[in-house]
Amino acid sequence: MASTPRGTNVNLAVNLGGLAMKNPVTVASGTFAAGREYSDFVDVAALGAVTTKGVSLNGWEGNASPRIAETPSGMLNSIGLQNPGVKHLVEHDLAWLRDIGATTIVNVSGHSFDEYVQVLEELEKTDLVDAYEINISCPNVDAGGMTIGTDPASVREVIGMCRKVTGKPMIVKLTPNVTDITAIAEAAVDAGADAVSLINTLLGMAIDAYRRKPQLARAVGGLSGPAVKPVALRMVWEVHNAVNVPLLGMGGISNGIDAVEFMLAGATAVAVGTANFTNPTATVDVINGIIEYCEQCGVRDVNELIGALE
Amino acid sequence: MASTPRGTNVNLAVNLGGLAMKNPVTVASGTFAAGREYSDFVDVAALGAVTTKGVSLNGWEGNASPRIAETPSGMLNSIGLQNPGVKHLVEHDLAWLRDIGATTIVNVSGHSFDEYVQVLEELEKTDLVDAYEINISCPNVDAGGMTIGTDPASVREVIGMCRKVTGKPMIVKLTPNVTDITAIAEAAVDAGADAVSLINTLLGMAIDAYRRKPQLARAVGGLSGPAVKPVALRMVWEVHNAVNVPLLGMGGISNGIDAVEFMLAGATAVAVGTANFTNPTATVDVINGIIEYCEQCGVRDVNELIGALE
Amino acid sequence: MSQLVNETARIVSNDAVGPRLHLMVLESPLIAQHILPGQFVHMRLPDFESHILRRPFSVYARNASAGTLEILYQEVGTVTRLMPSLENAAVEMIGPVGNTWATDCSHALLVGGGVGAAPLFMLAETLKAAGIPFDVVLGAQTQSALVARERYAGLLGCEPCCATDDGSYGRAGFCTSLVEERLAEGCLADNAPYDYLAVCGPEPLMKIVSKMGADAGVRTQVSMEKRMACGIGACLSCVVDTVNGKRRSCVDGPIFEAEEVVW
Amino acid sequence: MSQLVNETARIVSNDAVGPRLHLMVLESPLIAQHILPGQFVHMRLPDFESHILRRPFSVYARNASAGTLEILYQEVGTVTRLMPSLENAAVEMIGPVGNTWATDCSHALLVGGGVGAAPLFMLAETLKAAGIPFDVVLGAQTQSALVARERYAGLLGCEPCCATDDGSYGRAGFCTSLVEERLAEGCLADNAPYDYLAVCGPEPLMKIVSKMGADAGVRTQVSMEKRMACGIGACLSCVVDTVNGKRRSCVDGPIFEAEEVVW
Ligand SMILES: Cc1cc2nc3c(=O)[nH]c(=O)nc-3n(C[C@H](O)[C@H](O)[C@H](O)COP(=O)(O)OP(=O)(O)OC[C@H]3O[C@@H](n4cnc5c(N)ncnc54)[C@H](O)[C@@H]3O)c2cc1C
Ligand SMILES: Cc1cc2nc3c(=O)[nH]c(=O)nc-3n(C[C@H](O)[C@H](O)[C@H](O)COP(=O)(O)OP(=O)(O)OC[C@H]3O[C@@H](n4cnc5c(N)ncnc54)[C@H](O)[C@@H]3O)c2cc1C
Ligand SMILES: Cc1cc2nc3c(=O)[nH]c(=O)nc-3n(C[C@H](O)[C@H](O)[C@H](O)COP(=O)(O)O)c2cc1C
Ligand SMILES: Cc1cc2nc3c(=O)[nH]c(=O)nc-3n(C[C@H](O)[C@H](O)[C@H](O)COP(=O)(O)O)c2cc1C
Ligand code: FES
Ligand code: FES
Repeated sequence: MASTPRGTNVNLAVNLGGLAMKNPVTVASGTFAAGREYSDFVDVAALGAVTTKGVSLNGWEGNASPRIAETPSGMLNSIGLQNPGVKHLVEHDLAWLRDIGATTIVNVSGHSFDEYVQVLEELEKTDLVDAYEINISCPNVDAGGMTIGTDPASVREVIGMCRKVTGKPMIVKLTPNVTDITAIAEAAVDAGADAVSLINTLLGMAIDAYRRKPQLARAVGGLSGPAVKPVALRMVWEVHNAVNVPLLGMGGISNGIDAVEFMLAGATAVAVGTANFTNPTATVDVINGIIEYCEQCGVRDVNELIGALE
Repeated sequence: MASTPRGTNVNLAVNLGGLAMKNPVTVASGTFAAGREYSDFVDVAALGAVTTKGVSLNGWEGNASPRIAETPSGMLNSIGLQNPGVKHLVEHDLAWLRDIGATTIVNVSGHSFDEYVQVLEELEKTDLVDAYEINISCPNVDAGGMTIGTDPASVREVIGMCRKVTGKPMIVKLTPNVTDITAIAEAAVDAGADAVSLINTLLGMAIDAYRRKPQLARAVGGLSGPAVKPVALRMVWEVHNAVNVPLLGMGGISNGIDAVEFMLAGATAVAVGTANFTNPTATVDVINGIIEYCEQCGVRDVNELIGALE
Repeated sequence: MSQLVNETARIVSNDAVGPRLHLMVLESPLIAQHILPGQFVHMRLPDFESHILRRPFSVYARNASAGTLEILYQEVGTVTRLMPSLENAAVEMIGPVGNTWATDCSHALLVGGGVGAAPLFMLAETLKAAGIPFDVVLGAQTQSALVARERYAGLLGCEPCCATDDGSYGRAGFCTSLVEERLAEGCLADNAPYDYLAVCGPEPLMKIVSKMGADAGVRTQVSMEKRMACGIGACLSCVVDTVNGKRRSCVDGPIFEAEEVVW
Repeated sequence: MSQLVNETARIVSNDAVGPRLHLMVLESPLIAQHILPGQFVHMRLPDFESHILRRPFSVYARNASAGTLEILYQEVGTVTRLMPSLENAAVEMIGPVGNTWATDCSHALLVGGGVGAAPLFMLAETLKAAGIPFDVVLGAQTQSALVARERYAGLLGCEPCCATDDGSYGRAGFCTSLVEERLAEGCLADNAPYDYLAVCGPEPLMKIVSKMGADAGVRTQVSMEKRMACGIGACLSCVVDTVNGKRRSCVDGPIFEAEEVVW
């Protein structure tokens, strides 16, 4: 029953900073767990890659409930990076992903610069990871009270530290909640990022007028879904014009045309996030949509699309 | 035929940094011209205030077409502050607004710090303005290539200059495209702002995949409408917790409940923008929706709602 | 857990049955065949484009041979207020999702508050078929909202124990006093003490009844309704605080042992 | 400009009439009564919540006494592709918006490309009623897309001059060659030279025909279709570059003197 991409003569393979992907579609971290839950719906191994939920050293509890709220064409979440820790991920999920033949990107988080390094060290002990996505968009780390991902100096430092412990493709994931996304992207690339992924969620809030309370227990959360697509496309385009590494674009991608738009704006690959919740076969539908677009428009190789905006 | 707010015993009057408003609802600059076009639909004088389209000294041509694109639950615009100049505004529009008995907020723009001052000086010669809204969110001004509204030092400088030429209520309108909105709000208040309005549009982009072109002639534009409401609410709440002046909240407000949410988050008054395009009676519908909410929830004075989030 | 499907289901009927209460019948052969008592479907409604999240609904009843499901739903917010306008439309449903009620009991008491009566009905049918004696307590705001009463009466062969907030039917006030009585008096069939309490309804009700169950030493299960995004265990939107940490209500639940829930 | 209303209009019928072409009839008595040739309505469609902008459509025909309007629309994007599914729904329409075609002429040539045939039909009716001789040139991709042909033929009492890109009806190729011939030969009724050219269709067509009109010294008007937000002159979304600067196509147009447009 699981949906799988249809056959095509179009070349779909792309290379994301050293990571070979059979097609340009992965999932947005945190929206697909490690794939198992979606395997009734889609052939997980057929995706360009599976990006796992953010992982920390010893596991985190995450935030209080309610953790989500729906907003116009979007949603807010404040999951708070709940995860059972890197050892659990390795044993339960990465082994399964290897067994089914999936390409695996592990999304890495930390409360401190050192924790990022420790998580990477733990993962480097295995041969189960194809690439890392370093999530520098999480709050409450030891960078002077500021989210690390908003300060170029912190970005340079933590990514530099990560670079020392791995030779694998390292993607750095940026937060959109900044004045100038290109400055952050440049810092990440300077410090050794092989690729940049964007966008993480926009900070937002929803209120229950009758109960006079925020809809999320933590008041503020991250906005994702179609509503943010214009902001994401703009940032991908800005970063594409600013740095020389490949980009992994995401933010509201729900179908093949959305994905093509991100590629035209400069993304080498794309991630499907919130759309999985609306449509559990969204990932494969996006791949099929890209194929259809290419066939219709006479594109023989998806790589032709990257940054091809006129 | 023009729609007018219904009667109520609820006190709707608010004071926005010295500006007395008969109810907390004005319009978002640029979405309502100076009201005349909407007067077939709504009783313009019954609004808390009319905020006019951004005006500069000698008028601007604005950007090339296409200037708008629809996005999920939102729209992008790159009008580019097309306006016929301050003299034209005074003669054609402000006089009309005075004649119909409207409360008038004039939204002021400039290519340079001096231009803001010159526009204000021109307007100070008349007695047609009830309050100013200084739009420091427009690009291409003389602050080192950066939008003034993203740099606290520039904000302090230009608002300080404006403060010297007027004693009228001065609202400073902030851009959301910054890492820390509270720092910008604080700078504006330090420099003499009587109130702060937010948010202006989020920078975004839309692409036509088949034509491989941006949908806007200028590629990038400003995102508005329901899609941005969560971001706007979050920023109003953050700024409310950071500064002591009243706030004018906007961003996606389409009905009375949306308006109440902004007030609960800390806004003293609200502006209806993009919703006017969907529904030409949106302004009056929002006022009526606030009344209904208050009556239903036993709120006798809308001022009770301001910042009343638990 | 049986395999999940995303089935396109035609709405066969969609009728008002009480104050802000509606019964939707859907043609959904695959899910109808496999659904277990207490499981739910995660619905994507057509036409409501700007609402990107699906909505979870328990299955009230099913007819495996006809391939139909019934959903009893209440208007509470944007989507449920739009749902009554759907006619003859096709919806997408992920299902069957979640775990199922326990049935390894000898005397059961089922407590349903409001639309919480729905997810218990298939459990009642199962108990009946297995010949396990059980009683039913239903609560609602007013008589016209006791929409599941007749169906339970038909199954039981007698009236369920009812309470209405306004006293318009059965006991006046909350249904918790009925639960207290039943726990004290034992099963109506043979006065034997209950060894299983299954509760679904507003959280405050479930919390109170869980306490009663614990005090009486009766195993108690509750069905937790949290806001859900994926509905299949991937996103961690829907967690419930339990003595074993935060657990996903969609797939680790929706049914939890009451003693494990940290209220 | 007459006063604008935002009228709730019921869809009376909504039928496919050609390839991706549909005819919608709406009950809209106020607008039907006041609309002038070339004016348009700004429609808010139900159910398409995430589409927050209205869509402008010219009025193809109206029946003032029955209070109905007709819209001829083409599927080109998200909303127009959803529109054919609307049945019996109510839409909101702002109207009548915009200026009207000139009628102070003695011999007119109307040129409609594709759905551009629609906004010219009420002009044709007006000219006919005023006894002003006029000819009609219509162009489309293929015969089945020439959906306004019969209606024009009925009004004219003879065939309009038609061209199809694929040659399946009338002249093969673009309709510009027909316009050229007509301008050279003069009005079919009396061979008198035209003194008015009214053009609606894709921008490239309007640009070419405007050049022909200018070369022949004939006053030419074009109907400019730009993306619109407010549709009533307030937002400056829809500007057209003219020799007099940027002008709003919604209320300063949609009809412009061709010689004023900066293409
Ligand atoms: C496992 C499960 C089974 C359910 N079974 C039924 C059922 O059989 N019949 C029925 O009428 N309802 C049932 N619900 C509740 C139903 O899902 C919500 O009423 C519905 O999602 C509300 O959507 P809305 O757009 O109308 O409300 P919204 O406008 O989204 O919200 C209105 C209120 O409903 C709450 N809410 C929103 N989403 C959910 C959600 N997913 N779960 C619980 N509360 C929510 C919000 O917190 C808010 O207070 C069930 C929920 C779950 C989790
Ligand atoms: C005054 C006026 C009268 C019109 N009359 C008719 C008519 O009688 N029949 C008819 O079929 N169409 C008419 N149109 C065009 C019609 O408005 C568009 O086809 C429609 O808005 C497209 O909506 P969509 O969601 O399907 O397309 P979208 O998905 O929004 O866009 C698809 C394509 O259509 C273009 N487009 C989008 N909005 C507009 C717009 N407002 N005006 C022009 N192009 C647009 C876009 O640039 C894009 O290339 C008229 C437009 C104007 C301005
Ligand atoms: C429920 C949820 C959980 C998320 N968890 C993570 C996470 O663990 N790590 C991370 O880098 N991003 C996380 N994100 C952000 C997404 O990966 C993605 O950047 C964002 O949602 C934008 O894409 P979308 O609009 O397609 O969802 C999460 C998003 C959602 C909605
Ligand atoms: C078409 C359009 C034109 C605008 N012009 C101006 C302007 O001249 N000056 C200004 O300060 N803001 C301008 N804005 C921003 C709005 O005033 C408002 O801040 C923003 O649209 C968010 O509110 P909304 O979502 O309710 O539209 C404009 C917005 C739109 C959509
Ligand atoms: S709703 Fe996603 S884990 Fe339960
Ligand atoms: S559409 Fe707003 S001015 Fe024309």
